[in-house]
Amino acid sequence: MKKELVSGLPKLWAHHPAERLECPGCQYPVITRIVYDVIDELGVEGKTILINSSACGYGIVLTTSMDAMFPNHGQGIDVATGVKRLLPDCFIISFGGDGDVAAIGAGAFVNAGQRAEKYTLIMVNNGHFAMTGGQLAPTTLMGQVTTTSPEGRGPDMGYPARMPEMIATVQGVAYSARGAANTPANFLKTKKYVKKAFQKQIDNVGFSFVEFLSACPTGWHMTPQESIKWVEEKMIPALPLGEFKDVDTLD
Amino acid sequence: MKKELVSGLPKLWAHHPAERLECPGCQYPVITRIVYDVIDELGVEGKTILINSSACGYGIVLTTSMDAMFPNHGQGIDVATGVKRLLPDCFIISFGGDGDVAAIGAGAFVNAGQRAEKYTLIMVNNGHFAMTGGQLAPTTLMGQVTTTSPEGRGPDMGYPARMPEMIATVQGVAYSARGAANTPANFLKTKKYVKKAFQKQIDNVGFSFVEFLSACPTGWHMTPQESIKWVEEKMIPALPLGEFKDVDTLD
Amino acid sequence: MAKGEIVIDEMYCRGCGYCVDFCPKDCVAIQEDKFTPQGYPLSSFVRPEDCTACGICSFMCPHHAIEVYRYVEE
Amino acid sequence: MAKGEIVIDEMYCRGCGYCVDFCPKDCVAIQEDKFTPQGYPLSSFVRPEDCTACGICSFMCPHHAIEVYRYVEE
Amino acid sequence: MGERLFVIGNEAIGWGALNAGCDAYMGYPITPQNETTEWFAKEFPKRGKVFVQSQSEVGSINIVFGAASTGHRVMTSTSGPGWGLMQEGMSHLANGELPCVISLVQRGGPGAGTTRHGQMDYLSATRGGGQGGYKNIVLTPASVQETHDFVQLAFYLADKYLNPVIVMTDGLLGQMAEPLELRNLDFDPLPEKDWAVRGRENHPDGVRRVVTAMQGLMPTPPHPPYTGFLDLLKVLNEKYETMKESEVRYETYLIEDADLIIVAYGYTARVSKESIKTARKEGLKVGMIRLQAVWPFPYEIITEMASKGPRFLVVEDSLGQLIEDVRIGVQGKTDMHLLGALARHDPSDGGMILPDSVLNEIYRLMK
Amino acid sequence: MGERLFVIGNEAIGWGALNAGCDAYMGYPITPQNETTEWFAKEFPKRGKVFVQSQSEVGSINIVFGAASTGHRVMTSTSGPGWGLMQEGMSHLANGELPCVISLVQRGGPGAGTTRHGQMDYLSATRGGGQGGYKNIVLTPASVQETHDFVQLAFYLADKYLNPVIVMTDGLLGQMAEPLELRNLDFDPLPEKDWAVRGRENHPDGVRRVVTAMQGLMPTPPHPPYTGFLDLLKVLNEKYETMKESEVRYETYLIEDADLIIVAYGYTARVSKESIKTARKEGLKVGMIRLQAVWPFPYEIITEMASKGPRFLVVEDSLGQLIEDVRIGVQGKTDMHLLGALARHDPSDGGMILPDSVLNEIYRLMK
Amino acid sequence: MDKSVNKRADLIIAGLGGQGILMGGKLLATAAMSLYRCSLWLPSYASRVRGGPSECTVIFSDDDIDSPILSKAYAVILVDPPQLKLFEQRVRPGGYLIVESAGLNETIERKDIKMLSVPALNMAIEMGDRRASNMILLGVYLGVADSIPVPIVEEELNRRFAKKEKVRLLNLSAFRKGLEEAHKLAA
Amino acid sequence: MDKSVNKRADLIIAGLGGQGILMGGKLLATAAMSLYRCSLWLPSYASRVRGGPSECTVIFSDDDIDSPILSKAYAVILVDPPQLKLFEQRVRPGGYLIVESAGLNETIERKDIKMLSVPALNMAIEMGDRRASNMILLGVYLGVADSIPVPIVEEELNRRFAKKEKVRLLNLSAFRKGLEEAHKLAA
Ligand SMILES: Cc1ncc(C[n+]2csc(CCOP(=O)(O)OP(=O)(O)O)c2C)c(N)n1
Ligand SMILES: Cc1ncc(C[n+]2csc(CCOP(=O)(O)OP(=O)(O)O)c2C)c(N)n1
Ligand code: SF4
Ligand code: SF4
Ligand code: SF4
Ligand code: SF4
Ligand code: SF4
Ligand code: SF4
Ligand SMILES: [Mg+2]
Ligand SMILES: [Mg+2]
Repeated sequence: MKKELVSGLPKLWAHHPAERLECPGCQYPVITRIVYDVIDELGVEGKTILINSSACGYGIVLTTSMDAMFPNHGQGIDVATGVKRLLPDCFIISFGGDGDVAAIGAGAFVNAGQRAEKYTLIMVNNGHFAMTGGQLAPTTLMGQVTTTSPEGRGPDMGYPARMPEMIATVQGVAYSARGAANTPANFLKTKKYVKKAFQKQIDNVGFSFVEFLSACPTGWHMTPQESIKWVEEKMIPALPLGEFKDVDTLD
Repeated sequence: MKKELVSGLPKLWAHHPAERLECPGCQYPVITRIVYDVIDELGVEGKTILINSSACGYGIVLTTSMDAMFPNHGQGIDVATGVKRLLPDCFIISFGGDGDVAAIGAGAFVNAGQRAEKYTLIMVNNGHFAMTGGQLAPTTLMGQVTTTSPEGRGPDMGYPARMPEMIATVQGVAYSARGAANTPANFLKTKKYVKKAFQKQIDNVGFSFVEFLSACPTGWHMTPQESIKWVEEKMIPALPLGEFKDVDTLD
Repeated sequence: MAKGEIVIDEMYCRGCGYCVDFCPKDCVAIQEDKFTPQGYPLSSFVRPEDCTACGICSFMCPHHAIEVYRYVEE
Repeated sequence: MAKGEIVIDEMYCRGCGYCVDFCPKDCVAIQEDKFTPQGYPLSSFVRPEDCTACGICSFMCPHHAIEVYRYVEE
Repeated sequence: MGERLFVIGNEAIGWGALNAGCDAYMGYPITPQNETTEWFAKEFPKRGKVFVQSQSEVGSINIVFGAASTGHRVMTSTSGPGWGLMQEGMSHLANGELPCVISLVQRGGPGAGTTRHGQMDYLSATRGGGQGGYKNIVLTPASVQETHDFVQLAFYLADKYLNPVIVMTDGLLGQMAEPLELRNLDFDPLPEKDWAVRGRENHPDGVRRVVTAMQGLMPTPPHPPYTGFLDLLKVLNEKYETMKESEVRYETYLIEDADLIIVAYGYTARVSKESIKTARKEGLKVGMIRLQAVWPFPYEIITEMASKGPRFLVVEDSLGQLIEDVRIGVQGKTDMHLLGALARHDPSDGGMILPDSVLNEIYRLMK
Repeated sequence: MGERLFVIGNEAIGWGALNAGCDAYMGYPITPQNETTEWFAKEFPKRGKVFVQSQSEVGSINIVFGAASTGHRVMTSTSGPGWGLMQEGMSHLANGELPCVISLVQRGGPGAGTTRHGQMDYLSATRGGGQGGYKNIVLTPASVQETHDFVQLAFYLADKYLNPVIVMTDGLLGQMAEPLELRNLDFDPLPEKDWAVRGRENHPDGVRRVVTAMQGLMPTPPHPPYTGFLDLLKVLNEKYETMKESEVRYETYLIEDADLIIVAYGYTARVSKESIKTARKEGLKVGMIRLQAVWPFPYEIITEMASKGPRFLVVEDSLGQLIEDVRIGVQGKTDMHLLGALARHDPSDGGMILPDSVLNEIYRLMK
Repeated sequence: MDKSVNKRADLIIAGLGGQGILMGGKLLATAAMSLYRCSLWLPSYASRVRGGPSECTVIFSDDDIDSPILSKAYAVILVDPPQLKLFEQRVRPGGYLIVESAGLNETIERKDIKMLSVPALNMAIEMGDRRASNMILLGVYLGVADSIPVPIVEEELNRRFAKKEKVRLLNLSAFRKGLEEAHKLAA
Repeated sequence: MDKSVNKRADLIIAGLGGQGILMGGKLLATAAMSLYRCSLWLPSYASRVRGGPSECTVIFSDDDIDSPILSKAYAVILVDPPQLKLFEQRVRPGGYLIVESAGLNETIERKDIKMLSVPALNMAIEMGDRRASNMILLGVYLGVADSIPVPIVEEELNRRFAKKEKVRLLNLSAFRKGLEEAHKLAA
């Protein structure tokens, strides 16, 4: 009997096992897989530039064989603007953490949307600042304990940011969605979102944005199983999955 | 016959004619009148601190007899957060220009909303950066000529920012509206919006926000009459007046 | 009959003409030959008889140059 | 009957157990006594007979440790 | 004697602030100072004090601007890139003459550099990294206790001069634990903060207060009613000159008979001291000037010692920043040498300047 | 001879950039440099070049980071508070070794200060105002023509050293009009920008490129495959040392026989020259070292002249910044004096250092 | 100030924002470009006050122009008479202070300079547009200073207003009125 | 290293992140506070690598502690044997290198230091929790160095784990096992 490969290492993944640093059960590499696979399916690998300013996502820079950039925290959005404006024929994906996009990068985020910048931003939402030790992020859920909300997030610290809903109100935005990979079905749906977002860039419509709810077992002090459950039972109810904007023209 | 004063100089206005610098027909002092009158009606003058980081609105600092601050462009939102957090019993109004709030201050704006900061922000939208000579702002209308969009704003420069609509999606926001004073009726409606916004602060509900469409004859190179017409015929259709959020509790 | 009257402060008026535009009774006008000390055209209360003391000219005046008084029976 | 098979790379596996959780056919398990060279628990393909080669274990694996092969008639 | 704790430097910042009567902290996480932010998040709310996690360091410093305007004692802390982002706001604080404390836990740079220690923000901190030529006192503790004490001193100096004060440590001092005696230091009494905004009804004189980031619009004491920009410059200049005269802080160690004087601050000063002790045992006459404040800088003692002949060795974990000030002091009167970051013992960002390296440099120069 | 225009300094920046083959400008309005931003908005799009009005100066500098990474020639411009906001990004550009040009039109500070001229960003620009101790060349033209020419030079030097280069003028030079001859300057050939990101299919070797703000992850020429942070420091240090040796730029004027040497740059150098001419007519031996670059700084000529005995007078429109460098050069060998911002002729922000003031100071020192 | 003798001319135009001061100066400086090796125009205005004090400096010279700022100039055109005392001090001995006469109710004390009081505003209003008064004053200046040949200034004036024929004609005749006025005053 | 003689003790604990290295060192340093005038704990870990090299320095002394960094220490506890060669260099003459034996397949070359190879991992697994191995090694160190009286360390250990009784008991007995082991090795 012949064997045919159904799924394995993403094609665009460069082998650096020594440098694959994500914690066991971390879903960062899951969204990376989705992105790499869609890039592959769209055949744009050769003209892709990946930009990552999400902290725990720096593995992306290490594991891709595509052109890549690793600017500082909070700068991946503006940096992507600079790259895309100079290389309009290139395919630009910028990864940000939730702290990255919803906190320090929020001004860049809103204005990239307002200027209708023609690239795709992926926000990996693990509900806190993982890299720096698990502090509150704007996305942190009510009641969630972090190192800067030791008693849990209360209303005095505000409410969880809903970035796709917010940016969907901005005219320059062509696509906005929230996905997760808590189930295989949601994995596949998220992949569809990512593909649509990329297509908006290829069609030069406007800014495209996908938020990804990402389990962070280490930062949450949970087993991987508990972390997936948390995504399902806590995050998704507060931050519902789905598409919030999908237009083919901005006028 | 006795005479009774119906309307005149706003009560809280300090007399500094030499320093009243707004151009003839500028509507900055109109929103100031509204704010001063509402503060007066609410009887909170003595505990009010006015913060102004809108450029052409620095007159506010000069003409008020209340405590006041004039931080740099883009900082009136964060500065208001600092003041209100330390003086929760004071009544804090922060004025920003459209450049101020929608461009440089957009990150502060979104995050003040996300943190449900308990003060009121008034954005004076004159459609461009008036003080620095009339450059494009995120709010500039399509086709509008500014010194940095000499051929008129085209889609390559994005689309007009709709701040009240956007911030209304943020959970920490209690109130969001857009007013104008192109007619006496709209003047009165805007005053109602401002009063509601202030009430949210007094009731400690959450962040409150009012955008004011403000004629800028000088910056627009128009007569005052033409500028009011522009507000009516160009701005309001693109940036409709009304309330976008009004809640009494954030949960 | 006039229900009230207005007083225009020539120190403040900057001649924008909003009072003229918005007075529902056409009581105010800019007169070509009147100027404020600062050289701006000065608006004038030209048809006092129709004034309803509605206050519009005052609150629409950006430069706070108008006081509106209502006549009240004693 | 098995429609395919999977290969777990012990260099990559970090023992998170997602493959176990998500395999619809319960073909994968973490065996208490097996460890990767880096000391993580290692998952194993324990019930090959039911594998449908659906690929789920592979794409849900964060560490890209699983290759899924489908048998094709020659 | 106060309570004795065993805490890391980043936590000592918090304890120092608490003992200084600090009312509010606003900050944004960044390694290697996260324990400071976390300390305040844990300890301040439960004491009814204000903790705000800002959305960025631009946010932090502007929220500090607002908070300091109310006359309360407020502080923030940061490192590397966050420090870079605060530069505009630092200048506004100086313009508005607003007292506040910034703790700067240095890491390696430039750019995002490393999340570990470094002494690479010296020039930025002492030269007014932001626009427009302001000045701020920069205190440089070298132990956990001194960190705690200097934070208290910083609050006092900030209020005294109506100026931001920086407490500058580094990732190593921040992560290091030592015993800490909680104690309240005594300082001279300070005047009322009559200039602060509080709402007009809260001012005894019923006159409004105004705070700006532009120039002296503040007709309230102690701010003079400036008639123009030049007045502001004069006031600031005078203040800066007073600070230069009054706030020089350093410690000398065996410099009287020294043939070689080391100049250092923070962790490298401690490392150097150990090497000096070893060298002294071998009869090598080495001494040290340890800087407890790097602005204002003790040019005088440097010049005085330099004219007596001993050579100078600057030990700092950078490519050469402090050495610029030493150069100004030395005035070409004697030899000057740098043992800098290139002398780190390890190519990774864990590399440090070790006592052995300093000792070898002493040997090289003296034997 | 190229076309001759009568333009202001802020426009000359644009013309210089155009003649340097600049591909993109990104910036945010701020007085007194708005004409630069507006020039690019008007002239670049119609030539198919990129103009982006950013949302803030943090935005500008990060968009520059992205744009520069593609190997194109890019620039931004700013003043005062905007410069403060760019400090973090400046450091990242230095870390990533990304060539670009920043035009800094100085205004009065600190804080928002004034929207008029000033020379108050000297230390911030020359000392790496942001985090982590980077260096950048700072060119200081003194005329409209020189502004145009130095912008071209700046692009060349940026590409040569893979480093940001600052062209620093001030509100006065920026607003002033003079004839400008549009000309293309000749520079040595530069290597291909093989390190730039362009998409892998666009690299002849088929190998990816990586640009970071953290440290040398870039295994692409000319970036060495750093094995650790120390390697990055070594590479940067070597580059900075090369710049220090090779890029010193100044002009001397009648210093050979001088009893008093003025040191100045930009507008105050021009003012001083006029005073020197007047003084010379009266037989007073005054000369000048006019700085065309303030980093690297020509310490050597200062030291050399100082040892010959003439006194030094620094004329700068600040509270004393350039004087720090002169002090390093002078090494206490001779007298040094400052004619600074406090000597402005007018208390408003329109105050300037006038030729008469310089002349009077010359008299005071020499008569 | 004849070019062939001095090779340098300088003047200050001062008044309030909106009085056409900056434009007038720039016109002269641009015209001077074809004649002098160097030419310089430096505006200065109070940034935070609309309609506040505004001035510009114009220098043309065959030698290098060093200081872009003048402590004193050969000629000062003052469009805002209340500032008379201030600008009296800014004229070099032997030079001219050309003042708008409308609103002028003082006179100068210095004997070493000449003051020319010009009813430019009235003349302009007579010509139909008060905004032309700056051109009249410019004409007066050129009439007495002779620093640039009239045709060259007129050429620049025509160039600058090439697209606005009415404005061009107005300004041209205002400028010529100023020249005439200068000759009257000089006489 | 008897306190009464030297008045100073120092050690380095080295291994990989997650091996309890930092905690072990901090426990000792805290315990030392009541006995020595000065006590210092300095962690060091590769920030960008989870589970990467990690070490901490512990110093206690009645004199001032100057350098917080040690080029060499009296004792090194090495939990990660592959780093043996590196840490062989970090022991001062006459000092101890205490190494985990599981995975150790080299030996040291220096004659002037003593290497103690301890099967701490195996011992800990036998005790029911591999995570206790660091306490065993700590016990070995104290057994040979005698820098802090055992009761003081145990008191601190009890204090630290006061809220987790099971962990406390585990660590306490591991620590005692280490002490025993030290005496065996010393014998
Ligand atoms: C200007 C600046 N501020 C702070 C930091 C420190 N920092 C690095 S990553 C990070 C937050 C990371 O959170 P997030 O973006 O959610 O990414 P995650 O680590 O959760 O993937 C912070 C605050 C920095 N590098 N630069
Ligand atoms: C950091 C910084 N960048 C830029 C400026 C310059 N600046 C002052 S006001 C302003 C824009 C004003 O626009 P807006 O906020 O719309 O207020 P308006 O003048 O229209 O009332 C700008 C860009 C500044 N002061 N600080
Ligand atoms: S800390 Fe969380 S987000 Fe970061 S690598 Fe570990 S699991 Fe992933
Ligand atoms: S420029 Fe516009 S906004 Fe500014 S004062 Fe004048 S009219 Fe008002
Ligand atoms: S609205 Fe006011 S300023 Fe305008 S013309 Fe009437 S009175 Fe004068
Ligand atoms: S009060 Fe009303 S009616 Fe009277 S003048 Fe004013 S607008 Fe007209
Ligand atoms: S999902 Fe991957 S890493 Fe996790 S246990 Fe299975 S094979 Fe191992
Ligand atoms: S391919 Fe599908 S059935 Fe086979 S092991 Fe993987 S998840 Fe189970
Ligand atoms: Mg996160
Ligand atoms: Mg505006």
